[in-house]
Amino acid sequence: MTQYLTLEFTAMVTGFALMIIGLWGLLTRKNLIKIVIGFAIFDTGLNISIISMSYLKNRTAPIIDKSIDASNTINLFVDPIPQALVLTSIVIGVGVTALMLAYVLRMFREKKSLDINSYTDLKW
Amino acid sequence: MMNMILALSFELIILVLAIIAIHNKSLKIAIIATGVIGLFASVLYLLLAAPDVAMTEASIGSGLTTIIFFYVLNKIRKTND
Amino acid sequence: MVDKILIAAGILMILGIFLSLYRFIKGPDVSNRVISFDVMTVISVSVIALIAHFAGRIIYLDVALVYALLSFVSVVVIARYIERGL
Amino acid sequence: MEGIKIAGAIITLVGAIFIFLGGLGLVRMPDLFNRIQAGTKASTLGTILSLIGLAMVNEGWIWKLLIIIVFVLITNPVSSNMIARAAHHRGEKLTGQTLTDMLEEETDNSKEMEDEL
Repeated sequence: MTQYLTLEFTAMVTGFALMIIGLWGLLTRKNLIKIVIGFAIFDTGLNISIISMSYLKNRTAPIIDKSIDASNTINLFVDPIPQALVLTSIVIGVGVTALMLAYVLRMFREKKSLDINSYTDLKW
Repeated sequence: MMNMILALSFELIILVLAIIAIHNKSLKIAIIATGVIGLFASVLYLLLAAPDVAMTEASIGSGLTTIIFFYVLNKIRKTND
Repeated sequence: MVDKILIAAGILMILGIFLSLYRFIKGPDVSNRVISFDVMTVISVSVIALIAHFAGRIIYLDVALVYALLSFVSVVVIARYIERGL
Repeated sequence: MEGIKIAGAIITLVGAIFIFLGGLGLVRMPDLFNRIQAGTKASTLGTILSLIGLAMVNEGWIWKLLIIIVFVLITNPVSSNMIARAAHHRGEKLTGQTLTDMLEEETDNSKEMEDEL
């Protein structure tokens, strides 16, 4: 029991639970803005689970300043590569969210409705 | 031990707020709950030793996302009137 | 000695965050939830400073600096939205 | 040197007690404006006290913590003032024990309380 009660394991469980909750909102809600909110929650969960892969116990952030022994950084720092990936992923996530909201605004001006059941142009 | 208590509390708060954000009827409450999820996710990144990601999430994920959502809601309300 | 007193302070701050989360869950309308959001951001600044003390890195304080600068912008936008007209 | 550190830790504990009382006031107060008063003011004082205490515990951190204190003092009253003015403009009900309302003549009561957007 106690070997599962670590920082990285609980953070990874939280990340996957957030992804499942976001997917639930993305699939079952009828409102268009609620779908975009579900996508934003899914994005946050994905970033948390990637960051929790890079954490190593009893180590510190990969930034050199006066309190760090600069000749021994390989034994002091966590892995900086997933942090750089997530830093890019957050910015791209905001861009995708803004694009989805722009489409929501155009669709609302076309049909005057936010309900997804009223968009039936491709059915016949 | 202090980091463990803080991390467990913030993970519980994040899950409760995510369920509120999906399950509630009102759109404004869902958007504010998404902003609070970004806030506590940023503190969780800081506990996982990534202060640069925490800074980006604090300014973009918690600030800019809320502003974009409310801008679109304002446009929709003006079109309705 | 110092660390034990600071752990007690951190547990009190966590209890404050849980009380404002209760107001966020129960609050009757949007205004109460915005106040709860504001209080949570203010408490988070001191929690981040406490994390920086336990990690022993001064670079963690920059996150608290970003919070203290940028947390009020979204609250101001929500308040202007409630007042009709962004 | 050790005495200064213990004094700083005790100041941080006092700040944490103020933060806890702010959260308790957010739960217990009967009205929106009383909740703004209790929550925001008490937690701002608690944050400033705990930052001062941490500056006494760790030497060399005082300048960055002073900058954070100045930013909290500038930005936090702005946001709570904006929430209070928007709620009063929207026609929020006061509790029965409030005696004076200085902004009463500016309130437009024709707006509906809760709409869907």
